[in-house]
Amino acid sequence: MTAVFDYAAWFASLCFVLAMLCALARIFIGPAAQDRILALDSFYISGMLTLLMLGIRSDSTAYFDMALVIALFGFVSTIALAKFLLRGEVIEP
Amino acid sequence: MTGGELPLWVTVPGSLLLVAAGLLVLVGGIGLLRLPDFFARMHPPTMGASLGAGCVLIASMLVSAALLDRPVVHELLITLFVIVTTPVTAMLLVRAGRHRQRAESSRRSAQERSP
Amino acid sequence: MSLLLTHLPVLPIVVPLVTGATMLLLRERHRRARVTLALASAVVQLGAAVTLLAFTTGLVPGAWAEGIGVYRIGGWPAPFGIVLVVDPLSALMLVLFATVALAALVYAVAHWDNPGQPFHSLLQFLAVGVNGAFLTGDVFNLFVFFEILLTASYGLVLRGLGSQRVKTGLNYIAVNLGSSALFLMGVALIYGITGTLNMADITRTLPALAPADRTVFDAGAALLGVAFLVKAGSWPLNFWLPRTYSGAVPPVAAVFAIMTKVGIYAVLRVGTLLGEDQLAAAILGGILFYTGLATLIAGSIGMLSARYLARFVAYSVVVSTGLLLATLGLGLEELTAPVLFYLATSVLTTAAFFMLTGMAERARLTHPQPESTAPAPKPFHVAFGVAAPDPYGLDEEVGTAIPLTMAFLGLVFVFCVLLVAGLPPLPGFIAKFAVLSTALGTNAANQAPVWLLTIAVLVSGFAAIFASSRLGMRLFWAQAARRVPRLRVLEAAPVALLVLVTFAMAAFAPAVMQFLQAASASLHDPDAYVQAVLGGAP
Amino acid sequence: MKIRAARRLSPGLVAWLAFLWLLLNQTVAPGQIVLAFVVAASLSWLSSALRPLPARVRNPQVIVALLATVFVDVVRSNVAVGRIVLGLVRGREVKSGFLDIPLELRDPHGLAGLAMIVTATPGTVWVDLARDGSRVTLHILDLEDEAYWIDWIKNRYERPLRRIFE
Amino acid sequence: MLLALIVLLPFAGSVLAALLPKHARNVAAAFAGTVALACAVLVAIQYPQVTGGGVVRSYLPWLPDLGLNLYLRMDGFAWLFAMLVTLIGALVVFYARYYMSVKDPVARFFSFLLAFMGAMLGIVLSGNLIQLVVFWELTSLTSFVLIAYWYHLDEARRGARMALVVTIGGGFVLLLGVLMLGAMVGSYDIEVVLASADAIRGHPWYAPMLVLIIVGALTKSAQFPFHFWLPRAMAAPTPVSAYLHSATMVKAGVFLLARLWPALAGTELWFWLVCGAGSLTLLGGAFNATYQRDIKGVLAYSTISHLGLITMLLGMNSRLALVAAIFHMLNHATFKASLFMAAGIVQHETGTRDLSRLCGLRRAMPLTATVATVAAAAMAGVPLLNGFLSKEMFFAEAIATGDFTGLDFSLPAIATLGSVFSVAYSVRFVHQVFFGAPCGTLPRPPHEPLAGMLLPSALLVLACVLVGILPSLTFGPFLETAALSILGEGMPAYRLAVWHGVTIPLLMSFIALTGGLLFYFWQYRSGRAMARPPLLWRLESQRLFDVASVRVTRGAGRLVEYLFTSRLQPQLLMIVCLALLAGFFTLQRGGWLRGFMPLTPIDPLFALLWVAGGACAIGAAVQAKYHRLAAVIMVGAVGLATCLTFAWFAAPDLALTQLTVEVVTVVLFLLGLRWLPRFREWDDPQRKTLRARARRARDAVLAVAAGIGVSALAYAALTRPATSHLSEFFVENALAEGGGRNIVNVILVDFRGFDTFGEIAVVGTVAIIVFAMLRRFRPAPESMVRPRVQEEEDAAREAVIDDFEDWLPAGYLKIPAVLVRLLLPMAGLVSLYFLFRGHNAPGGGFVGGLVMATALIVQYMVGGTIWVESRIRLLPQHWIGAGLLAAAASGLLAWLAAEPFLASQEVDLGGLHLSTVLLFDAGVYVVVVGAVVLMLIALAHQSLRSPRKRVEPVERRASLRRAPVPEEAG
Amino acid sequence: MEVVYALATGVLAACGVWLLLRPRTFQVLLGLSLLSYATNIFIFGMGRLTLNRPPIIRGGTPVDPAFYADPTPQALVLTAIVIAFATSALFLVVLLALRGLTGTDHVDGREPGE
Ligand code: NA
Ligand code: NA
Repeated sequence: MTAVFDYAAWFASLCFVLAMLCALARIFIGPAAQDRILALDSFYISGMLTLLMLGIRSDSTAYFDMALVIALFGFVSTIALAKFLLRGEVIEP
Repeated sequence: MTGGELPLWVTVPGSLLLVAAGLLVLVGGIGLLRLPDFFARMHPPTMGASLGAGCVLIASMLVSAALLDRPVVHELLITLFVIVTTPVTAMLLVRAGRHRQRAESSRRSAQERSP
Repeated sequence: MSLLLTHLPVLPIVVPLVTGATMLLLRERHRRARVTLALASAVVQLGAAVTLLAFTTGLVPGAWAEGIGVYRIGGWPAPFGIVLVVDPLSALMLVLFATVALAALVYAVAHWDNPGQPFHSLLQFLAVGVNGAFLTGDVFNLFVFFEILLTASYGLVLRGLGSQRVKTGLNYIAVNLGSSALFLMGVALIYGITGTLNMADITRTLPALAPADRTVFDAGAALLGVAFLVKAGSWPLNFWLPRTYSGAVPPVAAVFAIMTKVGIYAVLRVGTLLGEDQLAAAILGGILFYTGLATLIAGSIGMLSARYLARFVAYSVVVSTGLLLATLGLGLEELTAPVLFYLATSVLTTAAFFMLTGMAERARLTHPQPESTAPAPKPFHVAFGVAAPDPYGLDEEVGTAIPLTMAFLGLVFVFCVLLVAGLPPLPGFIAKFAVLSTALGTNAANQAPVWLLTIAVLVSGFAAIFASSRLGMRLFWAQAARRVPRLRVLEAAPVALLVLVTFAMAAFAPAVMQFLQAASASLHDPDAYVQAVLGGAP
Repeated sequence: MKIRAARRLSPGLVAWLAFLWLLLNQTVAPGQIVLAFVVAASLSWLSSALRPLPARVRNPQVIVALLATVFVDVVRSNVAVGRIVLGLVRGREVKSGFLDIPLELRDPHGLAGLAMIVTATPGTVWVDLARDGSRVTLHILDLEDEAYWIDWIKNRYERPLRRIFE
Repeated sequence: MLLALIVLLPFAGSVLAALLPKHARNVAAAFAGTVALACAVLVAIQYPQVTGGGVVRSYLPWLPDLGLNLYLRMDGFAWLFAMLVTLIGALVVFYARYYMSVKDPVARFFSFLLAFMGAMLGIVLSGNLIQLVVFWELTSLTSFVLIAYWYHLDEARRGARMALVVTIGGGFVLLLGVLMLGAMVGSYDIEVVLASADAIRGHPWYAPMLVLIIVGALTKSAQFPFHFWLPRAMAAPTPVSAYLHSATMVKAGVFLLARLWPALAGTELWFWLVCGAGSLTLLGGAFNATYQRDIKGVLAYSTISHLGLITMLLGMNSRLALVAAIFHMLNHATFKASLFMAAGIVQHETGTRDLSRLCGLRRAMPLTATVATVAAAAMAGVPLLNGFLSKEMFFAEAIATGDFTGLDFSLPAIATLGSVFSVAYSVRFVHQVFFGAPCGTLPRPPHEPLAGMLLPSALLVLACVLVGILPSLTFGPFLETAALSILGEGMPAYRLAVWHGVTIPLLMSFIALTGGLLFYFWQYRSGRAMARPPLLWRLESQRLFDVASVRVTRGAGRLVEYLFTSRLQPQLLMIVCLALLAGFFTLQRGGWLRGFMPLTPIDPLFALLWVAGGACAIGAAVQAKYHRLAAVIMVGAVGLATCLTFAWFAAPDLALTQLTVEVVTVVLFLLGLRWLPRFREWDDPQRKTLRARARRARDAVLAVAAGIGVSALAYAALTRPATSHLSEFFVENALAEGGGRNIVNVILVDFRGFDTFGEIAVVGTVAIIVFAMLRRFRPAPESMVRPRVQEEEDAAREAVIDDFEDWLPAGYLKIPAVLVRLLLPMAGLVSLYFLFRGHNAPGGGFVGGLVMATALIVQYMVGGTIWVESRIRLLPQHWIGAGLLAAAASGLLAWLAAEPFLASQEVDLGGLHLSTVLLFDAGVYVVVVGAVVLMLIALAHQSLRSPRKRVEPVERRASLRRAPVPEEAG
Repeated sequence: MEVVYALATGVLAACGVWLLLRPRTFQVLLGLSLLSYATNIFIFGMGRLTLNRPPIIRGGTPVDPAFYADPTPQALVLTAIVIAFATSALFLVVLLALRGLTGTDHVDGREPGE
């Protein structure tokens, strides 16, 4: 039965990587900068999920720490980019 | 791959959850790619961030509960952090998108007025 | 006391680090405390270095077997932990650096340590890097110390902004970052093949490598070599050097006099430990020789082109690098001692010369003036708890003029030129003579490289005289130079001291040479090094 | 330009942080408990300068009900958006657009909660809050019926949030 | 020992003289004179020991391995020269006392003069060739400072530099020759060298060595083609010219040739080189001397010519000629020094040295005229004077040399012709200065000098006469001693006498005398000014030298633009190329690419991940110029791919670190982007040029090559079995000895904690540099304005004015601020969690510090700089210092337990495991927080420079006082 | 897997080198970033590729090294990451200063042709 679970996990990982590829394509296509930032954000979320999958598959807490960091700070680069786009500077006076 | 043998009450829902998560995230990715304009594209990735992530986290909790080797606190915190942070991202992004669209159109109209 | 003696090898690293860190906690207005700390640190470093040197010479009986001291950081046995290794060569380099650093520090206190700049702490961190690079017996740790010294040097180069300094600073940083990447790749390959990072351990592992593995290892060593050549300032990897050194303020440039020698040291250290293989030694030698020769020639042309003194001195650094590399490239063991003698005189001389430049050119105000920079807004100072910067870099002529200023400057200038050009009777001559005479006395004398080197060395000496006579006359004898700069004793003393040290080197040349012979013998006996570091370790 | 920031210790926050700390470290050793409270208290104390506005929850019991509502809505909207993305919505054109919704909720933490809910639900994005707080602009992927959306937000989310925070 | 005293005494005197008061003319002169005389006495008393081929030696081994020993050696020849140097030195000092003005800083002058004397004595007495070269260069240097004694005069400076360059250059050449000679013989000892004459002449290096040594000698003795510096050296004070540039220093070259004569001479090459150079110099010098306008110019060229004569003699490969050469060295020294002194008197008393202005001084200065006339006669070779004797010998040798070749005729012809000119310029000198009608307008009214000034010159003239009449009773024995010391057993028989009967040499002398007189008066009558030599006048050496000097400098400058280009790209290109070359040369052996390990199966997910990562990398490379934001996004994606790779291959610590660093890096880049110029593809005219395309193609090729190289090396390593006993040790001991389960962390804080120590030093250093730079940062003017987007956005709405006293931002950041501030304590908790448990699980001080720093930075992003900083004061630079000290303290604590630096010490407190390792990691944490916050915030602060529509805080407080928040003082 | 890994390293290195040779400071900055990724992955690869065996000890002593990924390169990469971050921050600030002082973002502080 564990094999079934492993296959499911592998399938999920595949989906996440494919989603990352979609995001990547959006990064390349654009057309606007905000599209790219959105795509990077989604890239980060997919990456976080991939890490979680690695954690489940390898039975190691280590990956959850990474996922935790992405959850906590994945948004920082996104809002920095968005703020740069919106206001021209990341930290305003 | 996993260290120990998993009981059925974990395998079945866990597998289903993972498959669901995978599909949700993938559909979200496709949506990001397919939808016609920026504001519409804002929506699908949320599928991954909300329910997709939730499914994975629940599956993860199930596994850890079964193996009793790992606290579930990570999953809780991850959920919390994702929920707290995504609105910030979305607000700034959509605002940036709106602003850029407005600036673009005003520039275009200015160009039309003075060719 | 015995506690300190046990931990002596680590002092040259820990003392400046603690000093530098403490300085960061001081407010800007505590200049006196900063200076006191810096001086104390420099004196302790010099003391430690000299004591270590005494240990390696066996003057202190029974201190270290074979004159090699090993300090195991963290108490972990080699090759697993990081070890500091003091052998005659590293002790010599430590003493050289400590001397130059102390001199530069005293000199800087007179004029150059503007409170708005982290000059003193950077100098301390530079000392951490340089001393660490001389002491460490671990290739990756060497990388770390290289990075420390480079980072501190970036800050010192950029001291005072000004578009010219920033331009050269950017060049300098970019080049060094590129070479650091090479360094890392080289270290990685060495680890990947030998599975160790300890230099002695690598040496021990080498003979057992399969030929194919050895090839990959050599590639790593070659990348490492290129990185070292960049640090050593070998042409064509040193385009940044003349502008960077001459653009830096004099005390900084004086300390930099030893920076290229760190690269040379690395070549020597790693080269002798790794290059026992004949073929590899031949390739290494060839590369070193020809790049060295090119460096020597390019540097000589540079000296001829120099339009002001600091630039001339900077090119003389290039020349000295060229001479060192080319001589080492000949691969003759007999040459090591003379080459080290040359290295020592060259470091001391260039340091003195750079400091002299600062004093001599003050009358002409030829060193680049800082450009006006917009002061930072007030919140900045509040946030970081610093004072608003006072107008920077103006050389206010304060202090009592020492009598006979021009005579002093002129005399020191002549000494420096003689040292740089290798003219008698100063040790510059002894050094060059020793190198050339030894080279011509060996069997290699019938081959072209020795002749090329000999001719290049003499021509470069001639170029030095040709150019420096022009510059010196313009500086000291031109009508414009009538204005006699006012010097402080604090500035003049270290310069005079450095020159006197070179005199002492000449006066005690036999003793110095004897020590250098011992250093050379130790250097060319990797087995002793390996034995000392690893002992009976697996 | 220095403001004496009012530093304070919020007991709730301290407890929550200490709890999290022990949970994260998987321990109840006495030393760790002391450490947990030291860490929690100092974090609360230090961060309070940057969090001048404390959150005050009046009706905690409503939170559970709200969470349940939101969970159901999230699942539903996930399906809905998935259908749109995959082109399974036949027979009508999916029209998206901005929508202004009048608000009575004023508490910043309540508004933040609303933002989290709206964002977590696919198909709606928080765009902007009017300066005076009187209305919020949302972007809605499937904007068939504006009144339906206004009603949905106000009834399902705003009301419970006002009960929690105001 | 006495020999050492002879050499050291002048040097010691030099130092003392320098310390005398600046203008103490009498004291300084008396002192210098005493030193010179003392030396002379010391030399003189050695005479008994050097007669009959005796040698006095003083030997002190110094660097025997290098063949460098202090070796002084006095034989007859050296004795003779030493006497010459010291006696003439004493006379010159005496003369200079009167010559130098009261205003001149004479202490320096006498100091230099004594130094020169010491150096010259050093050359003469050296028994070691290297030592000789040392003193040789010293004479060049002292000569330089003496020529430039009046350095305010342009011609003195220029002449001095030319002399320096030529003589020092010659010295270098000589050094090379001597080095070769030493290598050939195996010793620098002169006696060894002289004893190995045959070996030297048969050695394959003989020819190059000979050329080098001869060139060295010729430069010093101002021989063609290196003669040009001497006339320019006449800018020196006349005592210097008399001493250095006629009597002694210029003799050093011929001294050396004579010294090495037994070892080097006797070959065709020697003859052609030495005799050739000598004869050309003899002729050219004499010819030029005839046409000088300056008295000292005449004397300078005459010196050149006479030195040519000596060189010729040395080149003839004849023993008798050598004797003649030595004899002429002495004679020339006496009469030329005397003439220079006379010339100096003339200049001193009349204020000019211009021959065309001087005339008829015989009436005003009869004594001077007499002395000068006799000396000039000696120079011309008039019988009964010493010049005649040696010239006679020269003629005889010129005839005797050579077999029945063309030389048979040419050498005597050259000798005679040279003498004709020699007579001509001697006559001209005397006639134009002292004879004829007295002329009216001179700078000073001429009169006889003080007796003391004339005395040295008169003494020398007396010597000329005595030697001329009684040669064998005066110079005779000394000459014999000197010649014997060189020639030893092969000493030829000769007779010094005024009258040898009517011989061909006598006839030649007669021809020369009459020819010279006729030539001079023919020229004089023809009314020529005789101010510049016909044909050769354009060859003005100083001008040519100066032009050449400037050309060299400029040419070097142009070369340097290529050799040391200031452009960055070529430099980086060089590094890349050299790295590629280094790799290529070591790897070309082949057979290394594939190791023996079986490959692990490819995971398609990983491959896909890197399809994405690679695409992003390439995208970033392409977009980095015109679409910076896109490039930053792509680099961010690459960073994430890298992070996932670390995670994939079981490196959670790395992944964590990479992730946190990535976030901070993106923020950092964006903070920087604000200050960069907008750059559009279509604005760039250079983009489409052929050159630009070619450059891009070249770089692309290099980049691909580098990529292939890195790939290949990575592959080679990856396919080899891992054999690290280091790692085995770490794994086995991490828990048992290091007390941690996270092996990587144990390595970082314990096994290799020293690396980490260094690493935080780097981080801290960078931060303080960044901080220092940004304090003085000056943005470009066009970047100073607020970003355009802000203006547009604010214009679209009502102007946004945030009040930093508000609890929440009023605008669009209100809700984000609530959320982000909610995160702050939890982020802090997470950061401490990573710090505390890093020893047993992924994390550690670095990751923890970055998390904390990021949490703070986000507060800045939503709250704004002023808002945040009005509430907390971070003082990040203090954090860096404190962190470094904490790390150092954790290392130093080990000393208390008598263990090495950084050895970990532990203590357990109620389940709380405390270790110095934790203190160390805490140090890392604090440094990282401080450094990252410092750098990012310092950058953010730059925006405060922009002018801003912001109501002044004071006004606002008055109008909008809402909360009773008193302002903190200070 | 080794092939993919090696290629990834190579692509990053190539892009880094390409950008390093570009004329704009920001390009060079990104080049240095990419190059440091390449270097880090390269160093990491020297520990060989290991799946699912992070060097975090489970269970007690004694410990079998074969059961864990090589920790040494990981430690080295950590140090390298930190140093690369610090130096690129410095480079960024220097390039900003250059831009501020010279008005251009060309690496030589002047536009080509000036
Ligand atoms: Na949403
Ligand atoms: Na670390």
